[in-house]
Amino acid sequence: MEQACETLEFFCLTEEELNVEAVMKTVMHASAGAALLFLGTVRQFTHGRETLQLRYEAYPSMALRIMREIGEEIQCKWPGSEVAIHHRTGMLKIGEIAVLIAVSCPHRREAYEASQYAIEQVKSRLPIWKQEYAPDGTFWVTSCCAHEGLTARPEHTETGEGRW
Amino acid sequence: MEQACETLEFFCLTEEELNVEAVMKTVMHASAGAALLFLGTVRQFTHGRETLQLRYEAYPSMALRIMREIGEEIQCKWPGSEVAIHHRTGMLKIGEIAVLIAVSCPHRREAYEASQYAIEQVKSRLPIWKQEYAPDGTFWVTSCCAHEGLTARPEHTETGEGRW
Amino acid sequence: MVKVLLFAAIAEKTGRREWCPELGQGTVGQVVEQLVMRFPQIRDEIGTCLFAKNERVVDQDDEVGHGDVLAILPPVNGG
Amino acid sequence: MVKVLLFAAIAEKTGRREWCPELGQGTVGQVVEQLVMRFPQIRDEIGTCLFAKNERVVDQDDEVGHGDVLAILPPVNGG
Repeated sequence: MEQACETLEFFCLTEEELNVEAVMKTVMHASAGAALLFLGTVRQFTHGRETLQLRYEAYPSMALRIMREIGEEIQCKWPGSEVAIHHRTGMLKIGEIAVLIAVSCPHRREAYEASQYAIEQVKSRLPIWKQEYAPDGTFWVTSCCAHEGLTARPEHTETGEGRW
Repeated sequence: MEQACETLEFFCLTEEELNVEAVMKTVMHASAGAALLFLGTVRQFTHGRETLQLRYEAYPSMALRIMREIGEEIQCKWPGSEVAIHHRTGMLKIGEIAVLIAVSCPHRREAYEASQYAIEQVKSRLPIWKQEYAPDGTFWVTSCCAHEGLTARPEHTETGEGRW
Repeated sequence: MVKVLLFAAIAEKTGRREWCPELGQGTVGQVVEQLVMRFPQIRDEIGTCLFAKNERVVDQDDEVGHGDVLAILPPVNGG
Repeated sequence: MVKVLLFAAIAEKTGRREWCPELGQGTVGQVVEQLVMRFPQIRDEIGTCLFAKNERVVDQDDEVGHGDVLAILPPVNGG
């Protein structure tokens, strides 16, 4: 976790700054006609509310395992594609890059589809948590679609909060 | 046309290599939560047919004018977005970047929409022509959607090839 | 011995990132129940968590035993 | 005087990138007709072209005159 994500590292978690060139070079190859880079950054204002900084915490070994799963899924769904996902952990300042997802495909339509699939999966499946530092305190950010892509567990969902 | 596209140049044509970092930095700002970079490269194989290299020719002043128009359209359609388009001209080798389109938006869904809009417009409206060097000769590449986004001209379309 | 990994709000509220239940083996549900008894302050959060045994999400009926790592996953939020 | 700009296949077939018609002014269609008379080898391609007067796409009925730049645009293909 301490080292930067390097070129040709397809899936990577790091506390170091993410590098746009490194992740793009990882997916470029001769039969790729289109590549798409998604870049998630720390936004200062969300619906008018201010963020001071964000801290990301991960379960690293499982996060890497799921990144690889997402990559395999994409290569099956969009043949000829390559995917790299670099995710930052630790404390991030406004404007810093939290996640980079690079996808290359023979044609651009697939690149858009694959990239959108990748970011939705990253948001709903990777065991990574985001703590927001705001002027009125710190809190763990929750999203509507958390856990969505992880193995469905009806027993769990049905019992809900009441059981414990 | 001779100089490289620099950071903070939103719309640019150049014979020099395009720079991923420069175009991304151009669109990043504090309220951007998502940025998307589209990268069009010279593909070696298209449906099994080999390309040796590509040459791009532009009508530079009009191309820049239309790039700016596309940018304004995007900022109206997706408020809070920023767009930069860097396009290469001249002779390009396999794997080299022909076009970079960077879009930043407060949220990711708009970034995908705006980026797709931008590349479709670039392909159908910019006065830029692509000459392919293949093992069996050179030819001007035509696409299904050429001219589509340019001002509709029914008189022209109706007369077709027969008139001249 | 089962090792339990705690993250985010659960780690914060318990003040721990790892915990070992007395239970040598049993179901995931039993281990989690023991965890909540030991740290009642996570009673509200636990209902929103998933559980991963050796990095794979499992049901509460799943068995865990010696050498297994059970991770308690609050709602995830990557990207 | 009208200046006509030629690109891509049209430039290649005529061997020119610029051309000035004798016609001092007239419609776009008239200038284009004169161009095709001078360079009959572009007869096939011209039907697929659009015309831009001072960088804006115009109809064939549009008037061009002294100082105007008329660009003949074969099917474009950026990106």
